[in-house]
Amino acid sequence: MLPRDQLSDALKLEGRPSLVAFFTAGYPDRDTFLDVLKEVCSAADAVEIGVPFTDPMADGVTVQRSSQVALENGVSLGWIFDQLAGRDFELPAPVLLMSYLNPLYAFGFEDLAERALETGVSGFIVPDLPYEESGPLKQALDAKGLALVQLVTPATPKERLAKLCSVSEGFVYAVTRTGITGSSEGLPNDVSDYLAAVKSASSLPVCAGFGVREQEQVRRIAEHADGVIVGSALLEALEAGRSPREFLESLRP
Amino acid sequence: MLPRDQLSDALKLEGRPSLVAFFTAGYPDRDTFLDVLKEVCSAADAVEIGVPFTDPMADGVTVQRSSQVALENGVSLGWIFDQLAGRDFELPAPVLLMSYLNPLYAFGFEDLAERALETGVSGFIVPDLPYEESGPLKQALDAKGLALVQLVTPATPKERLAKLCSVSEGFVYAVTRTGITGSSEGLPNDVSDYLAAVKSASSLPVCAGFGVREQEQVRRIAEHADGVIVGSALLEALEAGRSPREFLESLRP
Amino acid sequence: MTNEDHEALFESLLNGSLPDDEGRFGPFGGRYVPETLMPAIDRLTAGVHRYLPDAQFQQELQSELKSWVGRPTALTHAPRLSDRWGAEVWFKREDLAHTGAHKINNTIGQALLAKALGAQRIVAETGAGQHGVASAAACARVGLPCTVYMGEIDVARQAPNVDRMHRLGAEVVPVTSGDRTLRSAIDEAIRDWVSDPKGNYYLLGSAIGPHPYPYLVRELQAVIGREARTQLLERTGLPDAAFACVGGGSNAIGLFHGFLADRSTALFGVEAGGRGVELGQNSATLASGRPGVLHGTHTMLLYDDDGQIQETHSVSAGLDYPGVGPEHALLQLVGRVEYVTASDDEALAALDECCSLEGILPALESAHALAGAKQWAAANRGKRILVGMSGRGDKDMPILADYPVNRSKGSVDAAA
Amino acid sequence: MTNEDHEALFESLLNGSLPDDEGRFGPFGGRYVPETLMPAIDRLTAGVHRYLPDAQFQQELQSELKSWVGRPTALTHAPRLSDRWGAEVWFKREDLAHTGAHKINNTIGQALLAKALGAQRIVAETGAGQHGVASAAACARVGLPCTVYMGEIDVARQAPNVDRMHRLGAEVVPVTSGDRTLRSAIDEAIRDWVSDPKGNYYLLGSAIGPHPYPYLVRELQAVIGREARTQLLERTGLPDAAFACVGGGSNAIGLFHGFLADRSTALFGVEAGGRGVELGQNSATLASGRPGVLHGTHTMLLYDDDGQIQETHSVSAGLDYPGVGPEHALLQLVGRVEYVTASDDEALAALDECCSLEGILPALESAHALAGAKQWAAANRGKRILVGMSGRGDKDMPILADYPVNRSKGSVDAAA
Ligand SMILES: Cc1ncc(COP(=O)(O)O)c(C=O)c1O
Ligand SMILES: Cc1ncc(COP(=O)(O)O)c(C=O)c1O
Repeated sequence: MLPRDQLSDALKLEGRPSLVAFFTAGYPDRDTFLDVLKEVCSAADAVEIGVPFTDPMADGVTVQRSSQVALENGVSLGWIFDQLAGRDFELPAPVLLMSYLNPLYAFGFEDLAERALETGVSGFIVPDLPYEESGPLKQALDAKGLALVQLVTPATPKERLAKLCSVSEGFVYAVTRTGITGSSEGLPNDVSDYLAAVKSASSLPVCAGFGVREQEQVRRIAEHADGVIVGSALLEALEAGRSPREFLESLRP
Repeated sequence: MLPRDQLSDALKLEGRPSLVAFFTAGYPDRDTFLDVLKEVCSAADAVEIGVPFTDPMADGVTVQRSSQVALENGVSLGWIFDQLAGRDFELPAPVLLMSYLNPLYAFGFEDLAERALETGVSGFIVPDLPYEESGPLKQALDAKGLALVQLVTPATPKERLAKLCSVSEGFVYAVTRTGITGSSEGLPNDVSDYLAAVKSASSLPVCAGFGVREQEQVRRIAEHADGVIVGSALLEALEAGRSPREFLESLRP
Repeated sequence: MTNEDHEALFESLLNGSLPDDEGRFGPFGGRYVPETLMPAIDRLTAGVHRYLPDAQFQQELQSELKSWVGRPTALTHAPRLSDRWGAEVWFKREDLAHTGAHKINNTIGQALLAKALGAQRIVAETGAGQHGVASAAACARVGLPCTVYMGEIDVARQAPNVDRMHRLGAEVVPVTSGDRTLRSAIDEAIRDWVSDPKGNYYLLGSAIGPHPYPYLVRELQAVIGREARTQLLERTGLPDAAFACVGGGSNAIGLFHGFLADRSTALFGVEAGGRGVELGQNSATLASGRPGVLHGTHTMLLYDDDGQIQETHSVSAGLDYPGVGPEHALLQLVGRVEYVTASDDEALAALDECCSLEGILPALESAHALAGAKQWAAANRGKRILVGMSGRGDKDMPILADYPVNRSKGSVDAAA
Repeated sequence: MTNEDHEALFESLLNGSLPDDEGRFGPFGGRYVPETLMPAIDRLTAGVHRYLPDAQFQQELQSELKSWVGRPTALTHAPRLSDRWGAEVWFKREDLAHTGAHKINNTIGQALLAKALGAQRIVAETGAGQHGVASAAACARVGLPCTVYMGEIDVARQAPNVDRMHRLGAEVVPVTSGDRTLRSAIDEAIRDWVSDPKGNYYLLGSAIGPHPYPYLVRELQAVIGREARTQLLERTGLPDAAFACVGGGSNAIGLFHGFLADRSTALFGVEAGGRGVELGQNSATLASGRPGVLHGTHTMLLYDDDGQIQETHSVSAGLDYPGVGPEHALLQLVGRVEYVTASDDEALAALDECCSLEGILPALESAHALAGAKQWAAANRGKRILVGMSGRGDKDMPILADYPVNRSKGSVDAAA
């Protein structure tokens, strides 16, 4: 099975919402990266590893902070691949890389796909790469069966939503609100209608994220979507020294 | 004899240069004004009493300072007249008032001439009143026989020099250098030629001033002029607590 | 004087026979300077008569005005302020002229004249610093060294301009005598001038001082009113009223001269009302002064019963002067221009209103003209009003720091 | 790519087929934005195509440019600098435009567009503060509230502009993340924009960012080159070379566009050489960068081997940016424009030379264009040179305080 299909399979669960966990590689410490990964992998249904970038323009303060610390810790895309290659455990859940485009661009798309496949990465989420600009990266990833996940948002017009859902791979990332990651404003009132619309446009699993912090939110999202994505809240748990597994499990309804 | 003629008589001496002394009324102290006047009068051949003004634009730092202190001491033109009127001694030398125009203008030219005559003032020197603008004041002073002294300078063209010398009254004030009062740069090299030219244009006594501080300068000026005018140096002597008489006598060759 | 006398005087002004050869505007004007300066004044007067009408000089001047100063300056319609005031408001934008105020019209003209007259060095005074900056710039442009006298109080309150003068190569001398503002700076500049009347050229910054300065400066600033009139006629029509702030009076005389003959245009000079009507609390020379002699001219002044010049106050350094140009004294006397006042507070409020409604930050001086116009507009609905925007307010930022913007006046609420 | 490919690309640019529908200038450009912004970008693109060619919109824009901004700005001959350099030097005077730089051409255009598109609020970033001031002014003029993001380092080094923004009613938000200069301010402005892409209008200040900004900003700034060309033809003839400083590249693209088809005019973009050629010591993106993606566009960038954007340095805040407009990347690729650098020291020296010889205080950004022109003039005697004077230096006084004028360079000695 292609990595991208493994990914969608892992997220389409019967009876319970799937949980996608995001954390920034090498945050808070560089040395504990694999430990954290292992633990998160064991509690989540899929994991997004954040590649730090100097200009995370779609992210709120928590991800910005983690990104900056990771960079100061010497984390880079190459280092992440090396770590993944050198791990001594199986990954119980599929792993994606979440990265702004420039670090991927600098790495080179061919090399990127090659190395991702080698190290067990299933796909990519690139917040500053709308579908229209994704051609060259998508081509390289497709050649290796890797997913390029598309994002949709409440502002996405109907036709465009259909289009994005049809070209996404692995799953559809449904952003729950306009704005940046890490919001603490809760879910918008009309989130149900929105998720229902995404769901009906998509044959892939739909996972919803941006600002998910509580079990109650997970429950509401699960009424319409296949899974939830948790990022800033997980980083904050890590910062507070909480066990990531415990935190993630506390979210499951 | 008219006051202005008494003035010119007092300054045309045989055998020695005349000495015209300037000091600011009420400086350094208001209370000692008449004492200083009495002493200066006894050592000089004529006295210029400075009327303080807020904007002494033709004067150097010494006169500016004295003017400002006198104003702070409450000195005004009216006060000066009152002091002169109330004095209990004769004036052994003629007295002039040296004033910028605005205090005279504010007093009113008719009243000014009247009051000057009453209080024994022989004439006026007005540094910001060139001949062309002097009509109204001159008319009022003429009516009382009071002098309006004209100034000439090294920059004055020949024709104008002749004109100014012919309309001056009391004496001709020959400014020795371009610039403001109180200079310490000594006399210009060509002062002799200049004074000779003024002298030959004038039937009145010629007194030279601006920056005269030493006996040696007095000697040089006396070769061509009838007298010297000493101002800033006298003020500085007063500031230093020296006797004005002693200082003035030290200047006489 | 009778009404007919006034009318006759005004006619003489209109037909160019004033100032006369003695530099008189009727009872005002003249040349009250130390004898040492008389030859220099005569040379300058001859130079003015020789060069101002000279075709080549004018060509050079016009070329500098156009290509270096940036003339013609814009005429701006102010739609949102118009709505607010119930009027049709137009600005003549001297704030867009090089160095940020009308002062440059005068300094480049005089710098060219100084060069033609063979001067070796320029001496200038400054209050708000605008004339100092404009002098420094013009001197650099024509290649003459420049020394600027500035009262130490003004040095402090107009710091950005001091730095600009330095950068433009001028020497700035802080004046610590007298009232340590514009008036003392003029005293000091004159002292410097007197020290070498032949080599020095005194570049006076307003329509004040001995003849021929009030005439010379007026002629150099008249371009403001000339342009404004042409521009208004092209775009709308003659104004019902025109407003300019009056310190020494150069921007005002320059603006007014374009409209003197247009009797249908009421002219208003706005003086600094400062903190109130008491002597020392304002700089409202024409509104509350009396005739006297200062800095070489017979004009309206603020002085006490002993003839001592009064310290003045205005939040705006460029208006903080106890005298005024003699031509304004005449225009007041004959009734052609009405002189009113705007207080510090009124000027500050007008400044903020102009910022938030029109996106233009006026100089504090110019804000007085705005405030005067606003008062008048309130009593005269629906009129066409021209306001002389004599300069920009960048230089005033240090002072404005003491007067924070009232946020509720911002553009959001303002739209309501 | 072959030379023919380059020539074909350049022809497409000349005949208006670039940027294409995807916002590509050949290999550069595009729209690399979060999905949340795509509908806003589409609406903006439609708005640009609807309003920019619209007669009524253009009439309104031209009227604001003429009467509020003060266009056309002057073309100034610089005779003393010409003598010194052995060249015929001309300045295009954007420093005379309202608020003191070319930035206003863009902000008033975009503010009118935002209004036409029904935006409720304007968000902008700023580096030197000029774009912030110009945004604040334009927003006040059209009556929209304005929030400006500014790196806290820039807030400190361009303090006068911060005060001006406040006064003009804008909210200024100091950015403490990232490199705390222009780049982080853009990140932050985008974050704000994303929060309400429909109500917010992002008023980007240079020819950078996602399509349609590089096109929109270029169209709004092209007035610079258009005017300069007409003015030069009226007064002398086409220049042999034209110089403009390049930060994001808006004033440069605006100037260059007037002359792209004039092959006899060599075009030079001058980047900030800062303290030296090492990564981090300059902001010379085109001179030493490589292709990459930042702030929504594929262009030349300064980044390390991991793809991380580099901190940059320039004494001039407005050039202190690691990217550049995609159209410049194309113009470099096809060889129509040559991109050179001027160091901090060269720019400072050029600034002082311009002050003391021409009485014009340029912005530190513009001083880079001067320095580039000076270098070229030294190797090419007797040529006609146009320099884009993108802004005035008043805003730079706090920085210049660290670099006292070398008195011996003043106008006196300079004349020798
Ligand atoms: C902007 C501005 N307006 C007005 C004035 C007042 O001068 P005047 O009355 O001569 O126009 C000044 C003086 O500095 C000024 O800077
Ligand atoms: C005066 C001036 N020139 C140039 C620039 C650089 O911007 P751009 O390269 O977009 O013209 C700036 C930016 O703030 C500026 O203020």
